[in-house]
Amino acid sequence: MMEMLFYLAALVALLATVLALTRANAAHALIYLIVSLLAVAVLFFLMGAPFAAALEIVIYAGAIMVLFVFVIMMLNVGEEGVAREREWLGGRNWIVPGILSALLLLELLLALRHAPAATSGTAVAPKAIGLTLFGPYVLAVEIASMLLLSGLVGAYHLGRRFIVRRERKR
Amino acid sequence: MNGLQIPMEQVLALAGILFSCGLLGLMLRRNIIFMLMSLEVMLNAAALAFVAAGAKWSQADGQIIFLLILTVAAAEVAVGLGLVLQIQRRFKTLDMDQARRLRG
Amino acid sequence: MTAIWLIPLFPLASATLLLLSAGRLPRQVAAVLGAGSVGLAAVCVALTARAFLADGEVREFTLWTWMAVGEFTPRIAFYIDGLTVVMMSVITGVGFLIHLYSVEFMWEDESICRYFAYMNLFVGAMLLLVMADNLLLLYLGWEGVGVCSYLLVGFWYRDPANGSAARKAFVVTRIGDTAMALGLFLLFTELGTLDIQPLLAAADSQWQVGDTLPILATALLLGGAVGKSAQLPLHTWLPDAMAGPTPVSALIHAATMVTAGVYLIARTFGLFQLAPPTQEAVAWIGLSTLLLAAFAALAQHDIKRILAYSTISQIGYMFLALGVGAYASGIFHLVTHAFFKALLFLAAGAVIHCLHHEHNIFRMGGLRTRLPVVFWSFLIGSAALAALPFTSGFYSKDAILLSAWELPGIGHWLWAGGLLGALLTGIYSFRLVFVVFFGEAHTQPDHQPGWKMSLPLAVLCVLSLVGGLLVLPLGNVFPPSGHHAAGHTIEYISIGTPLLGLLLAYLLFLGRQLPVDRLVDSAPGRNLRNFWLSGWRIDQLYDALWVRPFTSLSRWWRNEPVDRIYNAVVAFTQWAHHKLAALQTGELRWYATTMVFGLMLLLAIMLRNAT
Amino acid sequence: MSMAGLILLLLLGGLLAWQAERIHPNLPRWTALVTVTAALLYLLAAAPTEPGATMAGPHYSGSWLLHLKLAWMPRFGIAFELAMDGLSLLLLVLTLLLGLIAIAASWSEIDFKPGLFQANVVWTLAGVCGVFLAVDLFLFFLFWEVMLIPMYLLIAIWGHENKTYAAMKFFIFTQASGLLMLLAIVVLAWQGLALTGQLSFSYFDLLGLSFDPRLGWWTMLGFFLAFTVKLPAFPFHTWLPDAHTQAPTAGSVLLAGILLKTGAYGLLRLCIPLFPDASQQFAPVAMGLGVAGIIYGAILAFAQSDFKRLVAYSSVSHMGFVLLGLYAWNALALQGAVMQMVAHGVSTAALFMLAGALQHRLHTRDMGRMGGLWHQAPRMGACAMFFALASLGLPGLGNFVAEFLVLLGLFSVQPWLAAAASLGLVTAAVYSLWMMQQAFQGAPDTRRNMADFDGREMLAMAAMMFALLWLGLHPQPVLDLAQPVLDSLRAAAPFDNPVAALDTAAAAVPGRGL
Repeated sequence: MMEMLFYLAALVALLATVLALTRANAAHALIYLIVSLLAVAVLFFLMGAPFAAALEIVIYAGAIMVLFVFVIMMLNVGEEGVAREREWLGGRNWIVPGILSALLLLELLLALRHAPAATSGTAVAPKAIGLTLFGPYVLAVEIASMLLLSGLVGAYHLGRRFIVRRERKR
Repeated sequence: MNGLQIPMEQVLALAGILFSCGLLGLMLRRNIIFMLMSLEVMLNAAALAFVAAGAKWSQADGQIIFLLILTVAAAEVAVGLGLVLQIQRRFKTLDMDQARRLRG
Repeated sequence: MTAIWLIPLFPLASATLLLLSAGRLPRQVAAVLGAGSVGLAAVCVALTARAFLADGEVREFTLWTWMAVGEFTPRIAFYIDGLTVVMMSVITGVGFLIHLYSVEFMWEDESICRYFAYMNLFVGAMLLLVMADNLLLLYLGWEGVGVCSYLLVGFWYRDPANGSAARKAFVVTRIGDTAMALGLFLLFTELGTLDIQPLLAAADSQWQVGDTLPILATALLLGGAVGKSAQLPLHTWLPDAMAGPTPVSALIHAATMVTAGVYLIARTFGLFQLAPPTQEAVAWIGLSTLLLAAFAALAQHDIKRILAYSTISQIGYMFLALGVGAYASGIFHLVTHAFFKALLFLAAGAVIHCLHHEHNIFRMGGLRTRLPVVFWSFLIGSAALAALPFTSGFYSKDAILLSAWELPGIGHWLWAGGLLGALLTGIYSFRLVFVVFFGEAHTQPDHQPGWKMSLPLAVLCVLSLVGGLLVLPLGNVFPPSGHHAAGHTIEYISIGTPLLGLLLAYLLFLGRQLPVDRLVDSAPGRNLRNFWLSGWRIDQLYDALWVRPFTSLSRWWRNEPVDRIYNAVVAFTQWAHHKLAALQTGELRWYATTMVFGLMLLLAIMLRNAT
Repeated sequence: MSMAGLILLLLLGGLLAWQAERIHPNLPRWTALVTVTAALLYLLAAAPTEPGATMAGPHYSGSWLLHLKLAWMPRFGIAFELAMDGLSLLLLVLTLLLGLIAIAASWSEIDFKPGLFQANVVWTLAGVCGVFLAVDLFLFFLFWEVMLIPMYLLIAIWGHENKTYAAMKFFIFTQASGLLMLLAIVVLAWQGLALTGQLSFSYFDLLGLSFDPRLGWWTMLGFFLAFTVKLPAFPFHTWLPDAHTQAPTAGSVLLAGILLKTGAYGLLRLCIPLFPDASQQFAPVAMGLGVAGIIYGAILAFAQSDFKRLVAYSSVSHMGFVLLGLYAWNALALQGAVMQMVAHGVSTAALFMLAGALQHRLHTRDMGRMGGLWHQAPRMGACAMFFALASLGLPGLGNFVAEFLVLLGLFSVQPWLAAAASLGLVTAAVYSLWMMQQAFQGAPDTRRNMADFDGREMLAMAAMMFALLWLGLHPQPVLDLAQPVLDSLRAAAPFDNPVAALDTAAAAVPGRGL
């Protein structure tokens, strides 16, 4: 039963991803992407990583995707934008990316042939994660915090002028 | 609670497929927003592989890397979307085939 | 004993002074310095000669070691034997007379200072040439006189034709000089010295008669001699070199420098005796040159060019003498030739000077009464040139012809050729006399030569007449040649030939007895005349063979063909740059695609290595 | 005497000259003049002429006069190591003398940033002095670059109409070949490490290493290329005409007078002694290049209408003799090569100074627009004639001694090559006299009004004339200075014995067996 759930979630993730990336309307695509993320969260949970599953939902699907939503709303592409997207998705544009990704996938699968048999099934509790995170990985935490800070500053700097400008126009 | 015992090659194959889908999207789409979404898919696929590996060895490291990927994704999206706004302002389009200045 | 080193020092010091003055000296001072220094040198030479004649002792004098690298230790040193004394006497004696003559000839020229500087430099270099005790110092003098010749031929530099004549003179002789330099390399490499006397001794002990090496070495030396002495095939520069002032032609291109080749061969005759083929070549070169130049002289109408060709021809006699082993006769002819040819040139110069720089003999005429001094000088000079009996030229030329006759084997041929030359000499020299000094006048002289010009003419007249009685102190220098045992018939033929030439010239040019005009006006006649006028078209031949290929090659290469290689590298780099820059499209998807491609490749490599 | 002090003096003097511009625009040239004069006097006064105290290195005891070794980067075996022998001393004197000439030549020519100009001149001198003194290969490379950059600036900033192209070409040629040399130096040092177990860049340690022949060959080639580009030898010479033509007078004087000599010095000091076997194998090729350069340079010199270009090509031709002399590698030819370095330095510097003076007065280098200058400027004409004669190798002047010794030495090794090279004597006459004809003889242009040489210029010219006469008539002091060095170099890197060479020369003469 649980195995079935795994395969179902995997299928959902796959389908949702494909759909997300082939939509012409950004908002629709975003919704599919969120579905895909949620399905992956299910996979995490099933593999015994409840903490990761939770973060996937809260931060990925919750926070990051919402950023996308904001931006899509701000840009307000409209119908002609959707039509143009649809046009860009036409047949010939698929050839080279399709072949390349297919080849890469083939290579990846070949490379993964000899992967170890299966996951252990034992869950890793958040406590262990926290201990490891602030133990051996403390430097990574610091770096990540720096990264976030710089992301913050960069986003503020890049976004600010856009907003100011629009306000002045109004 | 305990998790499932899932064949690794299947999880990793899923991650690989998702990653390839992301790549496909990255190369296929001309709209910068979709390209960013594709990046998210790829990051997510990588995260899936890490988590699966962590589960295989019952170690916390996989999830920790996921956490780091998450921060990277967050920062990237923040800056990336800021850039999207700037591109829209400067080029009046989100089409990355047009938003370029190099003549080549 | 006189300080030998003073001899070249006087003219060299005077030249330096004149050059440093940069033309600011008044012309009186320049003239006194120029002529006086050569006069002083002549006095020193006379003293040295007297001392030498008194004891007959060879004198050596070392100033300093020029350079010393390993075994190569040429010195700045002088070697005075009979040959040197003879040469020095000619150079300073005739040189002084010509300098004196120049004072008047060049008085009006604004660059008289420069003129005397070059002339003195020439005398100094020529003295170094004949006094050198080693071949390297000789080479210094050799090139030095070449440069002075260049400077003096191109003395009136404003006319590009003079410049080109000067360049031709220098470059053509330089070809010979280069051969000579190679000869020096060969001699030093094989014999380990360039000092002339040890060199000759070493050659004598190391080489056998007829070895390849002496033949090669002498052939190379002969190259130098041929270039300097204007013999075939390097004679073409001398007629053009008449572009210089006439006293220059008298001094450099008649009396001294052009005979340097003769001196060189005489000086190194020991080598030539080891190389019979070269020696024979010397004779043949001399013979062919003397005939060729004599024919060319027949057709010229520029007074100086006639004399130039006659100089080439007379040096041909000297080469003939050297070739048949009559070294002393060759040097004897060198001396008498210096007298009468200098006399002829100076007289011609006087004609030119008094006729507003007229060179064409057919625009002269009838000068016998108007310029009597010049006429008598010219007559005496021509008589000596034609070797009329009892003039100086007669004695020397006769000796050469007799020596040729006595050479076994080819001797008779050489003698016959020389005789033909003598006939031609008689014709062209008296053609000159008759055309210029007889007949009706075409141009009037505006003044008479002054004493500074007349005195040298007079002295040279005397020398040309009685020079044949001189006994040169060459006995210890050259091997004694056997006494002449030729019959009287040969003597009579030798005496008669020039007279026949004189008669022919009279009939052709003065008496108008022979219908020569019609002959010349016919098509073959005219062609032949033009052929001889152009000097057997050898100039044109060399032009086509060497000059034009060189200039067109240089024009073709002018823009640096080697740079094309580097330009190709540059072009390739630029091409590659454009191609690579084209990859940087600024197109995000393109970057992504190429990254994927690269990732794919990396993975493929990884997979390949894993299996 | 302090060798480092000499270099330091020049470096500081350059700095001072640069800053002196702030006080007065004429001050830099005085500063430069005083600096170089002081350096020259110091050198002449303090340089020993007798071998100094015990010297490091087994190969060179005896001929070295001075030695200085300061630790610099001991970890990599790099030291600040200078040494001086007769050859270095000779070239140093030449360098500083020509430095004075260069400063005199540019006395009133430079209006733009005179301070920086003089500084670059003096710094170039410093770099060249360093090259002539350095015996640590890394330090050698450093000075090699130090002399390159100020020269690049001299051309690029104060050059003529096409200066950027010329400067870039100069820079790329020298730099590319210099990097090859750096590579070769590193390979050499590593090879030294492999053979002796000690990493060292010192010349004395690297000398006499026995090499794997193939590696030695390639390493030798690296050095050879660097030095022949600088020399320059055919076919690496094409930067030279452009650089010379475009450089300001002082730049041309320095370039022709001394920078080219660093190439010859490098070949003599480094390339051949470090790789005797490879060099000996390579000698025929090098000599062939020398002959090709002599003839090719002469033909192209004749083809030029630009005064400076003509002189530049004549340099190519003359430096061919140096290459020949070096690779003939016997006492005569080597002395000839050294002599040619000195004599050519003087004569070509003088010709470039003349060219610069003409350009300054006439605003053209095109000889088609000159002609008859002798009439208006007899002093210039006389100087030009003198140096043209020197350039064509008139006996009695330094160049003749050089060329004669080279050919004489070469003849015992390669008679046919000597014969081919002596063609250069004829062609040199052709182009030198053609130059005189075009520029100074012929009918003068009466509308032209130009000044003759003034006292300052005549002084410089007279000094160079005197030097050439002295070299030509009494070269012994120079020969004596170089002799012990050349002897020890030949002892360190013996080619096949010269007696055998004499025999082969004799055997190579055609028809000997007849």
